[in-house]
Amino acid sequence: MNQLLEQINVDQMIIALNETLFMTFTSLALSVVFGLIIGVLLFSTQSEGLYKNKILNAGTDFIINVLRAIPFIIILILVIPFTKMLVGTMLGAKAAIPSLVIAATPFYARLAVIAFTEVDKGTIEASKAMGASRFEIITKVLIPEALPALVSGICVTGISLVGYTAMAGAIGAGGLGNLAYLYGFARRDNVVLFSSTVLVIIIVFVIQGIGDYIVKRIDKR
Amino acid sequence: MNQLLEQINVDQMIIALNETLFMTFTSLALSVVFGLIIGVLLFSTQSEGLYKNKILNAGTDFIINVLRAIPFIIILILVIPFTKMLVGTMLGAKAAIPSLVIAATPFYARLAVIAFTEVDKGTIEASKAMGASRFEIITKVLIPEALPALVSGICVTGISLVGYTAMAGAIGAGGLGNLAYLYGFARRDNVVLFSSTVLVIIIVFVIQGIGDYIVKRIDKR
Amino acid sequence: MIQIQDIVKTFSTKGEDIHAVRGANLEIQDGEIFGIIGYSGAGKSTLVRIINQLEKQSSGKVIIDGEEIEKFSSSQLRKKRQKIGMIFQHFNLLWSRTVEKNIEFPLEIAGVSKEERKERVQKLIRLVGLEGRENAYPSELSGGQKQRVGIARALANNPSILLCDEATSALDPETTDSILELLDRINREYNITMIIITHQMEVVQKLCHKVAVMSDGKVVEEGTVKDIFEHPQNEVTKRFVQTVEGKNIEVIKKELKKLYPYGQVMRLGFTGDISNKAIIADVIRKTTLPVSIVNSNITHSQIGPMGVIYAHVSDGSEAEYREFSDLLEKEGVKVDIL
Amino acid sequence: MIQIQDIVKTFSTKGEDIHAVRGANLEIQDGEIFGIIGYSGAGKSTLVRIINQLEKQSSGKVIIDGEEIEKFSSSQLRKKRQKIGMIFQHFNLLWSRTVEKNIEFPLEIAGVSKEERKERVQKLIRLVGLEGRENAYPSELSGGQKQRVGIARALANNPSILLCDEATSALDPETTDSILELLDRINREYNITMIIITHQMEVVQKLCHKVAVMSDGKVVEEGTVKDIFEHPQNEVTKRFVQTVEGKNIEVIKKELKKLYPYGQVMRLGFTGDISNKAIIADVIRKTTLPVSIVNSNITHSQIGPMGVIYAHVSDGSEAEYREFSDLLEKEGVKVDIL
Amino acid sequence: TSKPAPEATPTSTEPTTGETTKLKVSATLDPHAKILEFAKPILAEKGIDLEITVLDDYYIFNKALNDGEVDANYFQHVPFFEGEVEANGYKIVNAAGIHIEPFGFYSKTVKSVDDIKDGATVIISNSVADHGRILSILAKAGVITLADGVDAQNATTKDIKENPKNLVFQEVKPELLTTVFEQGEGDLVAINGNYAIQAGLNPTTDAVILEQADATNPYVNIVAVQEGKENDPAIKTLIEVLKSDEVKQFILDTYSDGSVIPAE
Ligand SMILES: Nc1ncnc2c1ncn2[C@@H]1O[C@H](COP(=O)(O)OP(=O)(O)OP(=O)(O)O)[C@@H](O)[C@H]1O
Ligand SMILES: Nc1ncnc2c1ncn2[C@@H]1O[C@H](COP(=O)(O)OP(=O)(O)OP(=O)(O)O)[C@@H](O)[C@H]1O
Ligand SMILES: [Mg+2]
Ligand SMILES: [Mg+2]
Repeated sequence: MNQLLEQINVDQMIIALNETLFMTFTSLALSVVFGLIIGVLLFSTQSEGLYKNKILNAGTDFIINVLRAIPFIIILILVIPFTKMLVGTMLGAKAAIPSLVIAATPFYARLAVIAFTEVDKGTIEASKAMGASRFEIITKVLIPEALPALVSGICVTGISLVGYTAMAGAIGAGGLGNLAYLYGFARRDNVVLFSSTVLVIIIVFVIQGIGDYIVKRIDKR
Repeated sequence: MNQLLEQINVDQMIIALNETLFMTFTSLALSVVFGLIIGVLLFSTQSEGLYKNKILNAGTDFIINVLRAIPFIIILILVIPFTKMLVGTMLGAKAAIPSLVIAATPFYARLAVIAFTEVDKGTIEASKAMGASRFEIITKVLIPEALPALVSGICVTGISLVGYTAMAGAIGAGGLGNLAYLYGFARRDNVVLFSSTVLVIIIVFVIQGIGDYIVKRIDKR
Repeated sequence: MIQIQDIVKTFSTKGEDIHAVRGANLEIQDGEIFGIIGYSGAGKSTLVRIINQLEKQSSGKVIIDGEEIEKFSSSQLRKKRQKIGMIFQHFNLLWSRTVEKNIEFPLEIAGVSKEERKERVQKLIRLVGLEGRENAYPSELSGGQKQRVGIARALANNPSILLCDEATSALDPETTDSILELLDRINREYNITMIIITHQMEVVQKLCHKVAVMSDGKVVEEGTVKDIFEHPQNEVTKRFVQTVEGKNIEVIKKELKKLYPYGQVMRLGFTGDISNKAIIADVIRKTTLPVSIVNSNITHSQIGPMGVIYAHVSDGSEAEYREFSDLLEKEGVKVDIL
Repeated sequence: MIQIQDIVKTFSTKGEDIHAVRGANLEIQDGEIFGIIGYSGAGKSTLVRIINQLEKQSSGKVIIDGEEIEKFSSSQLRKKRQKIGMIFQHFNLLWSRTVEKNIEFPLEIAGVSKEERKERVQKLIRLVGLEGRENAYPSELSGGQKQRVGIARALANNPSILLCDEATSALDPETTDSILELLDRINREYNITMIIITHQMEVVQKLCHKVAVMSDGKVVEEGTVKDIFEHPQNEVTKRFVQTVEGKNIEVIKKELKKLYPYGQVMRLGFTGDISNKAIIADVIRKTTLPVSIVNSNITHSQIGPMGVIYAHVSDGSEAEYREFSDLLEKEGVKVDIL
Repeated sequence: TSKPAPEATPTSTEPTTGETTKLKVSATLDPHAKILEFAKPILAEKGIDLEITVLDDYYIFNKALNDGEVDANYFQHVPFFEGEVEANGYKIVNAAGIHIEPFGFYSKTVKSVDDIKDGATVIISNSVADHGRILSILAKAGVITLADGVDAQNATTKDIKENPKNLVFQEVKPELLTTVFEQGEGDLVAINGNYAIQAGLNPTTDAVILEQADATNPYVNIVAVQEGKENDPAIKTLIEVLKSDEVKQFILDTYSDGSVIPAE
């Protein structure tokens, strides 16, 4: 074990870890915000919804489906002009963020819709009866009441993003997944493969663990 | 448009479409079955659960997290011995199934747990009071009452799988995603890129559409 | 004033159409406590939910203070709703909020300042007797406690109209009484219009000024509590009024006949104005019949004591029974010889 | 026989411990209809949920037919539970099943054959008056209809014990009566033991053989309905018994004093055995006082007519009042001069 | 699971009568599969039914070949092949070298080696197998020097001894190199020959530094087969066809800019 530790290129690991953490959490934060907004949009424009709007609903649905349909590797390429505009380069961890966000946002939006669907209709009705505005219903009822499922959804999305970051290696974003594959697996460097995979597993555990803990705390049903 | 259609290599498209459909739906079916089982296991072994079992719960949780942590491309390669045992070859669409299932099962398991968590505890209690066995509670209460969220989860998983199949091109599994990337993007054949992407989008729409329809029909809340 | 005009509500289910409300008309004056009674499934909840437009009617109009509510813009509707409190049959509390925060909710919506909210909430918690449970979540409450949170929440924003859908069904009699008194008091003090769906006839008697009886989606009878109790016209109304006497009249008849096969059982009906006199005593003194009270229910209502007495005369002739009954009827008591 | 011994249940919440049940003891004989009454939050639901182990007690024992239920293996417990029907305060229906399928559920669990299930379900649907709504989903039902599905479901598997947590709270009086009759009938026919939590004192009076009064997590009084109504010992019991008279005694006193400032108001308490005699008539004839009945509530209970009459004597001297009262007390009527 | 012809074959001929032998060959899409597609009808005339499996992950190829899933593969150059055999003990051999795809370094800002600025970014394939090759080219061009005793073919960026221009290396997926170049990223982009033409680049004229495609170049792409199969008649026919003038001409015609050069 000690020997193994000695063999690990700590600097390389730390850099990759940082890249993964940076990519995962930045894109997670953005995806959750955008996904929540789009999820609310999707949920509230549906036929029984607060802002019932067939066209907007179908439109949002269409865009989400299209984004989800495009393979991640192609998204990486398609958004290059946009990425360059935004971060100035198409390479590196920063440049991966737009693609990651575009991949994860529609995903989280769907999970958010599932969460919202589970909210007891009676409570939404009660807040309507109190004269709550639609915005208040969304912020004060829909989201708080759906919170456990929304938080669990954040975990699922976060862990999926960890997986996506591995693919972002394609544009030189680095990260642990890329390290594991290119330096560990492809080069048959088992030490790198093993240690970077362990780090990814730890990240996954931390995300899931924090999520489970929060859900347990906030779920007062 | 007509001209575009003429340029499309229809046979190639149909083969790729078949491959994608085969990979997606076979692995979706398997992942849903396994994911549901694991989801039930996770949910019912937790501290307030039907089969409360800390060790089993932690163990399942661990395995799921590990599987979710490993980048898909590495899963593809790691399971080769297993794949060969199972389908006799390590190449092609069939050979992609085990990896796809391994990637999607833990994912669906998590979504299933979210769905189960939303089931009204009162109904589970009522069925306990009636003397239902734990198996009956799971099959007659937990799953039926969570069904809308479970079905929506199937859609999310199915669409994610469509994305994963694109990566399965690495082992010669073909499919539309691979066609779009390798033949379309890498070869700069925009016709292929466009038409295969459109096909993927159609698949995504069909999955989401069917899912939404079913959810609407079965959600009697 | 709330006017309900020709309201029809039909639910389409896959099998068939459910006609929950089939043309209801009502007029509720400002400051009135208006009871709605009727069998389970009669359409009471549906009708009340149409008043604040939680449910859209299939046809008909709801007019509040001269304005047709379905013509309101959504922001007008919101403003209006903030002044319509509602107590739900199934409570509909937010599980994610504590007792305190649930009660505070309508105040947040109405934009009441934080300090005032705190103060009002404290007062309401005391009012419904939930001191000490401020920070409990709904899942940690008993059924009656949940209902009280629902009541406090409906009252929080000093509504000018209060819609109660079985507001006291989960409460013990004493708590029910104190809630009814509370409602009565705020009705007097603030002239709040109240529409009260209830299955508890005591609630109608103790609290309501007027009452409507619904059956099968229609308002089959409507009037002051006195009118309804004195002269029930409709079959359904009669049955409900009889339940004030403890049980369905038919059941009581049958039971009493079984219990007292000998002699004669008479039903003496008293309505508000007259029972204040010593009628019974007078009549008893005028006769020699061995009269005993085997079942009775006389309560003080908004119009004076009223109710019914079942008297058993254990021994006597037909003529004597008739004499007794005639004497009572002369005094305004409605007598039925069973 | 169900024995509840020293049951304690404490819920730990983040703020503090909630002592829902603090040492309850009860013994319920086979075939008995046992009422549990008490204030909202007294611990009634918690106690009943401990009987079928939906909630594990913090300490104490539940013994059913000589066997300690918490020592049952899980399969034994399941078998036992199949024979314990339960009606929930919040119904707890499965939204994914129709009325029919909800009622069928316990039969599926008990492994009843398909045809027999169909037949039984049809019968139960008729029994609770839900014909025509067999294929409705719970979300399409009114509050009372949901409750009736819950009742039918609890009765489906011919339980030998029935636990009812406010089984009729959402029902109109007539439907309530028919459900109570149904319960009474099946109790007689099949000797089912029933534990009935209720806030409706009529339910206790009409249905129960014995009753326990809970307050603050303890059983403060227990006895036959007659005993409890005749000689309430505990303050809480007294208040509950008084509510049978329509209202809290203090409130009635105050109200009557206000309404009848002149003369004298007396409270005449009747218990089962005696009210069958023509006491009042006799006593009235022996005096000349102008006696009128201003409030009364006498019902036929399982032990005969019982209840209370508030009589107003509009004119008379102290001595006359005393004489009147003495005459009544001699006959076994409990008289309070207010 | 075989890939269909991505492009119509130039000379479609009716299948020959008599015995046909099935030959499964895995290849990367470009240029290998393309060349094989061209060879397919020619092979068919010779009684060989060629089945092409396009794969996308370098580490699957040799394992699949070793396990007998395919009869041959055609995607790799010799150093990669040798590394794989050594590391995994595969029982496979090099049957013949077919072509070379000379690597070139392209730039939008730099015209010659001397123009390379201090701290310039060099974008290279993230395929580790290419690193040694790229570094050797740079070393040969005198831009860097590699540490003594390092096998040039297996060198990594860590083996750079002297880096006077302080070049920074950035890795991307090989297919993206041209896109990266087009987007004007980096100062130098090392692009594999077959990708270079897709960006409209002509290796011979546009490359700042071009790999020498002479006989000393070890990066010849080979057909690998299982040990003992190298003398199999079908394999021999395959090699023969791939090395035939017809195929050579096809390569030269298709890749007229020198991005793919037939091996001698
Ligand atoms: N969403 C719905 N879909 C179909 N039918 C419905 C729906 N809501 C109510 N109903 C039906 O409409 C009728 C009236 O229901 P409503 O809830 O108004 O009754 P209610 O008078 O309040 O009864 P209760 O006293 O039992 O609460 C009932 O037969 C009920 O089953
Ligand atoms: N899960 C819980 N966590 C914390 N406190 C609880 C929980 N369940 C019940 N309680 C508390 O325990 C006490 C007894 O509750 P219980 O439901 O038994 O009352 P109850 O007698 O049935 O009242 P009601 O007539 O209002 O239904 C109440 O104060 C309640 O708030
Ligand atoms: Mg209702
Ligand atoms: Mg309770």
